[in-house]
Amino acid sequence: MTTEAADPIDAAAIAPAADAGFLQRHGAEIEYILIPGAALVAALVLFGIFVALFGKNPLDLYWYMYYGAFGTWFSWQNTLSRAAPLILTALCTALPAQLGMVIIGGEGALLIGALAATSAALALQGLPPLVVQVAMVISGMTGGGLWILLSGGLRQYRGVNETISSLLLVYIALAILNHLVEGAMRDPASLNKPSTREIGAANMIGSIPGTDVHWGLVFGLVLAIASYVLIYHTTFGFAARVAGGNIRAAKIVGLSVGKLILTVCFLAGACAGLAGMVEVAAVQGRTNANLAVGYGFTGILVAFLARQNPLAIIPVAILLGGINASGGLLQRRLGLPDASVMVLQGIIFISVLASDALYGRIGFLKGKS
Amino acid sequence: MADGNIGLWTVPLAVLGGAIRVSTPFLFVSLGECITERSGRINLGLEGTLVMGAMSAYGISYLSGSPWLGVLAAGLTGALLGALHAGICSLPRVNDVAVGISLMLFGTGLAFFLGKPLIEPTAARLPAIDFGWWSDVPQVRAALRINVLFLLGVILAPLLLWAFKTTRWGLLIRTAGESADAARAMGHSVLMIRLRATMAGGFLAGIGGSFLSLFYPGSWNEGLSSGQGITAVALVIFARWDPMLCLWASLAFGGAAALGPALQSVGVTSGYHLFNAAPYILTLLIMIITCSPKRTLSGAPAELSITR
Amino acid sequence: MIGDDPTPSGAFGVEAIAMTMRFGAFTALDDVELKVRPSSFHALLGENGAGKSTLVKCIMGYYRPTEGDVLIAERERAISNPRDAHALGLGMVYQHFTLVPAMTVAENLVLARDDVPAVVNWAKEKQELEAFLSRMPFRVPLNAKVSDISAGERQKCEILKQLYLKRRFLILDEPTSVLTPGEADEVLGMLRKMVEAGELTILMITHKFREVMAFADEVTILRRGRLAGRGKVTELTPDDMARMMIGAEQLTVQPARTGKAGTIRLEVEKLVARDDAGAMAVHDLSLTVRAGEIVGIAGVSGNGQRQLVEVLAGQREAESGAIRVSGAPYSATREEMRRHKMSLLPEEPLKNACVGGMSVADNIALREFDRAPFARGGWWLNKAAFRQDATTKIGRYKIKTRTPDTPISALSGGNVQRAVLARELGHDVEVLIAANPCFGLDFAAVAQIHAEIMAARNRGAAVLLVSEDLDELLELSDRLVVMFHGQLVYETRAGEADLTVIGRHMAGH
Amino acid sequence: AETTIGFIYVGSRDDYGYNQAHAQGAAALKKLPGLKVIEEEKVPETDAVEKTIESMINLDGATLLFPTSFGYYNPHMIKMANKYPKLRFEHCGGLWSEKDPKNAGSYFGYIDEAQYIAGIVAGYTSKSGKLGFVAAKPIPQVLRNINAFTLGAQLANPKATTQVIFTGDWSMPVKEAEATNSLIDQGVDVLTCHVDGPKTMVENAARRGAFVTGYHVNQSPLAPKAYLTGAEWNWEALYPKFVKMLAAGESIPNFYRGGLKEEVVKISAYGEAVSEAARKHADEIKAKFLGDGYTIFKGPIKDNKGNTVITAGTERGQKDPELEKMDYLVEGVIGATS
Ligand SMILES: Nc1ncnc2c1ncn2[C@@H]1O[C@H](COP(=O)(O)OP(=O)(O)OP(=O)(O)O)[C@@H](O)[C@H]1O
Ligand SMILES: Nc1ncnc2c1ncn2[C@@H]1O[C@H](COP(=O)(O)OP(=O)(O)OP(=O)(O)O)[C@@H](O)[C@H]1O
Ligand SMILES: [Mg+2]
Ligand SMILES: [Mg+2]
Repeated sequence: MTTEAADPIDAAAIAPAADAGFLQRHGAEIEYILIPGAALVAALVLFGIFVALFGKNPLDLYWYMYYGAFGTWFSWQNTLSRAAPLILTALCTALPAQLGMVIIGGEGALLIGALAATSAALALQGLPPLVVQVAMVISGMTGGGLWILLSGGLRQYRGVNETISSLLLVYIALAILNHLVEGAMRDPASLNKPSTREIGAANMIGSIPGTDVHWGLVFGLVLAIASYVLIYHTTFGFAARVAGGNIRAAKIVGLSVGKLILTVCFLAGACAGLAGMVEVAAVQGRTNANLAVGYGFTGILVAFLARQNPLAIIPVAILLGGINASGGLLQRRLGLPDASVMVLQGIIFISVLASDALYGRIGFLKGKS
Repeated sequence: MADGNIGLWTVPLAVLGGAIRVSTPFLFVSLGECITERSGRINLGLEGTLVMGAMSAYGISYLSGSPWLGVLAAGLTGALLGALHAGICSLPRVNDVAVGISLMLFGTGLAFFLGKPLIEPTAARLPAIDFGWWSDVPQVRAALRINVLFLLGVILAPLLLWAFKTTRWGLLIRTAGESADAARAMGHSVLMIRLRATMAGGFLAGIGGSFLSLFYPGSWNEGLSSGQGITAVALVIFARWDPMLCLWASLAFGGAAALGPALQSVGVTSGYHLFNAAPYILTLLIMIITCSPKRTLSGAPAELSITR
Repeated sequence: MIGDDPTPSGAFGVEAIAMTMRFGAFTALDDVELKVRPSSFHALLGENGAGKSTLVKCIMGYYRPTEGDVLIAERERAISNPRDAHALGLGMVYQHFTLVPAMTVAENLVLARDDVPAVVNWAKEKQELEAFLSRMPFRVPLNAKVSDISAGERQKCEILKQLYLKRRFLILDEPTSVLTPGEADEVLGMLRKMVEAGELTILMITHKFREVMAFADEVTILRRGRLAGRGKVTELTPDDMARMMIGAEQLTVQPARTGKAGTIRLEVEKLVARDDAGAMAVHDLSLTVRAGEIVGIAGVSGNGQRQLVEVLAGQREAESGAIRVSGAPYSATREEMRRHKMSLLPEEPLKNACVGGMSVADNIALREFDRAPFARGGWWLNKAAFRQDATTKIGRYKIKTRTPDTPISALSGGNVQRAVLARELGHDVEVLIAANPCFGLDFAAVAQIHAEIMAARNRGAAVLLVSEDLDELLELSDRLVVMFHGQLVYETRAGEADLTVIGRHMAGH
Repeated sequence: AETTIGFIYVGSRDDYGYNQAHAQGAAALKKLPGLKVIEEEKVPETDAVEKTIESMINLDGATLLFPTSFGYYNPHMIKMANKYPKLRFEHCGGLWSEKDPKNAGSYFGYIDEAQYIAGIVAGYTSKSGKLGFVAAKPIPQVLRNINAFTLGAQLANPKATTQVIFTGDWSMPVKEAEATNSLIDQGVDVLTCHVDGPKTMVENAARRGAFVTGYHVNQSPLAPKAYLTGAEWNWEALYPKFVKMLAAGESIPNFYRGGLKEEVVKISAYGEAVSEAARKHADEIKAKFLGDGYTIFKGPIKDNKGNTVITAGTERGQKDPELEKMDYLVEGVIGATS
């Protein structure tokens, strides 16, 4: 393995090896770092072999990947910008997963959230920016929340499988967005890119001071941590996990499964809706078809890789952001096609998922009981 | 009529033609997924398999000049991806939905990567059988130029239904999907059954892909599948894991997909985005009407993670 | 060669030598020896979690033992999966059903064969099955889906399946727990005859001494994964066996019935409920239970008892009718359950009342987690309180678990039951609804649960006890009703109950 | 030192269409000495393009950038041009105006000229007088092509009509194929398109015996018999021109447009099915474009709802900003803009 591409996490995990007692006491925690780290390294080796088959030098590859994703301050910002929307859309899958629901429609909630946020901003033109921005957050989250609530409600009241309904609703949301953007909501001045009117420069939320990374990252971090606390430290989260683990058990202790489903779906959609709001208020300044670039779909992958754990979503999203950020450099320097990033992501995910089998099986981390 | 002007009749005819033309990939993918899911595993990666099948079919057809060799190659590629899925899922604690999503990415990426040089060349296409010889309306004849793969798919659906009921192979797949414990107690290896079922599913999905690139729309490019694979997977749940319902659902979906362009061609233009979303709206409506909150999804294999 | 016959035909013996089985760090079997002689009826006894199922699963090749060998007809055999065992003539009825619920009985029977043809000729197979069934003392509906038949029928179907497969060594893991005593006698009697005829050897796991005394020749007793004793049934008394099973442990003593029935606590009026398939399961049923009274519901399984309990437990929506608790309308919300101090002991607790993936401590806290001390301010979880409460209850209810943080699905059935008992009865109870609470439990656990139920009654709880075990009903109930086809068809005071009359009503005559 | 030039494509650069045309232009630059060309494909029209631009600047030292997709312009490229005032940004298709940064520019080609000529050829070739147009979205650039194509066809056959079907997005092969079939079912016998990759339309139309005219790049190898002609970009000619202007110290006009005459667009060679009369008429008009000029949108022009959109006597020359806002379909087009 090359040294430059080795991830720092891995090294940290191996460092305290001198103290055997420590290793065993913290076996479980160490596994959570060591195993995905090793899987990542394995995936990089596989991908190195893959590109070598096409005549590229794997060492160059590793260097560019590191350089493009984390090598400079600029690269870091690039990575974090790309990670920001993914944290929010991943929550849209991870939250319902606590209830045992597989929601794959975050993309739809993002689009509806963006539309709602834009509508709010357009309706409130002229009010102080802070008011407009708060209104955008509220309506974006409500819009997205209601959209996934639709899936939850269909499941609760009609027994419709939420996985299919949320997927179908993505296509429907996209059609609605296009329909409005090319029709009723179109800004006549938006010529070759049908769009709504702009929300106005004053209402844009801008970047985190001192960086080029927009506020979506902060929103994502806050919501991910809040979700974690909600799920693992509050009675609501406990009830959700009970219902997710066994609906019959939840009912026999009188938990209102229906309300849990509806609430969690709303919260999940609200996260994706907020991602849509951020895309409008920090990036595009309006709504148009550019919003449908698949953040919602990538979020599903992030959520599953993070095993639906809201905290783990953060590093996974950053990893993905890093791969995407370095993908450009691979194209430019190595002449690899864009698709190589997809191949790499595929290999990494497969490898990380396969490594799930290793938990609890690493000899030197096991205590003797 | 002599000049071939059939006016508003275009719409039903286009829907019929669309049902035949557009439905085949849905049909193959959903039948394949039906086999896989009946064995208790869900493979969301068939979108990637479909694209990979389309690319490899086109490539092999181009290189060898034989489209049928392309179809075979697509099937084998699909089976290989299926084996990969099953192999990883047979490790303990690995989530099949997540592996599927990764494979969707991997398959699509690999197809794009390897398929770059195949965008410009023209490969030999699959032949069509002319079932419209009896008509002298060119539109009817065009609608009834039917590909062999479609016919194979139509035959495959009842065949699968029969196989699930009366063959050892089918009964074993169902056992693995309904109760892994029971299958194990009978001494069967659930992992092996699922491996074979996933490979079979991948094989069919690959063939579905070959239809896209070798018949309709009939060439290789990166936008070829706009989510047909993942939609077809959803259709299986919609069709309650019944191969015959998969057939009807695929036909309905194909027909609905032709509705938008056909309506525009006769002058119904407003809201074309909404018409284009017709298949999805239709599916959702049917589900809302046919599902019941009191019952769990009937027909769902008990071992399936996604409907448990 | 695996496939060759140990003996040309007829029964044969099986021995397990120095069996050790570890699940991770846990040793479920420790150097156990078992010897089943040919043409004998052998019983395997032990507390819940003693390792009985594990031992027989090792013999069948379902598990691969960590150490140890299996001798079939005195020859050492490598059995690496159940197919190998089947080829040798061994068959097993598992503790948890292994029929495929979504398939028909006929499909299940045929599929179990090792020589299923590539294409099944159903007409011919069904004919052969009919012919086979006609030789058996009891019948099962061939074309019904397994999910639609009653638990008793399923159990019979499992046993018939093994006979249909012409097994010559049959392992039965608690085969009678869902059968009525009459049915049990019928089934075991038939098997006993086959043993005596030299066609079959039987190894049966059971918790019922009555059956051991009536049908078995020899017993082997396990205790905490070790061999605790063995011998001829004729030379042992139930007390001897019990002592070997539980060692020096004391049985819980059931308190005497004290006090009189008070005011009406639970009132069910004209209740109608449907089953999953939409068929009528509970039909215009009315019922009252008073404080300090145990009302037992008898009936053959599948007559709507499950749906009735599910409605009371909030797991099923009633179609019409009313339920009142202490006079107030009841719709199974958490608030109502709490206000009326409701407790529920459903059957199959792992499926009905526990979250398998969550820890024992979490499961014990399911009823109280949103109140102090488990939740601060009603919403912030206090994990320390969970653990502390669980530790207390684990000790009090003798739950065998490695730690409070162990996932509850890793516990043996009896211990899951105890954990639910701890949760449901660990505090004041005004209304208790129990359904087959002792299903599959060892006598120590049964004694404990019966004692708890009686104690709750004596403290003034209204108890509704649904059970398929008539002995249990007669022992505990004050009043007994019989449920048939979703309706109550007979009522009697338990003291005056006549078994034949009850049996007649259970059968719908 | 070498000048580094960055090209950014919204799709795959070998799509046999829009992006490939630009990639061919970039390839022409690679042949010139002293230039380093870097390319990135499939960059979505979000802040990803900002990051790509910055990455090209910061990590590769690019000084001239070509973000080639329409959606890159506002706000993304404008933002970057403001942030990096010393570098030069050239955008394809945007509408540069005075309030935009001076180091940014937009260029585009009057490809409607080529479509007009293709329309003439189509009008001569069609027997039914029904032409078909598979379009992505009803936006000015597309409408202008549809209208020019139709007006060209009406030169050849005053009764010619163009039926248009919008697929809703730039790359939807199945929809494009369905649209093609629907059009042919309606009796259309010559088709063209405005989507990112015309391959699907060309092949499917040819299979059903219809004629086609191409778009973006030359697709005649796909259907040599059915291919009449096509409207192509000529970025291979334009990009080296830009680079030479910069090298000579001149500045590229911020708003740069050109047609056949300026070699920004071109016409594919005529196919064998094109009649002598058609060639003659088309060449005649082409000569006018190349010579003193020719106006396509010359009043009176009515839209297909009967409103007069260009009054008699008004000539809207190619540079007329009104044309960039086109929101109507001319008489003879069957279809609606919404
Ligand atoms: N046996 C079951 N298996 C799987 N899903 C089930 C089952 N029973 C119910 N569900 C699903 O669980 C969800 C909750 O059901 P239900 O409406 O009965 O809950 P509830 O607790 O009564 O809710 P509320 O009283 O708040 O409306 C529904 O989506 C329903 O489809
Ligand atoms: N797959 C497994 N993984 C971990 N532990 C197991 C597993 N199966 C059984 N055990 C443990 O082994 C012990 C013996 O279990 P076993 O099922 O053999 O008990 P049993 O004697 O059959 O009890 P019962 O009477 O309740 O059926 C129990 O403590 C159980 O928790
Ligand atoms: Mg309810
Ligand atoms: Mg047991």
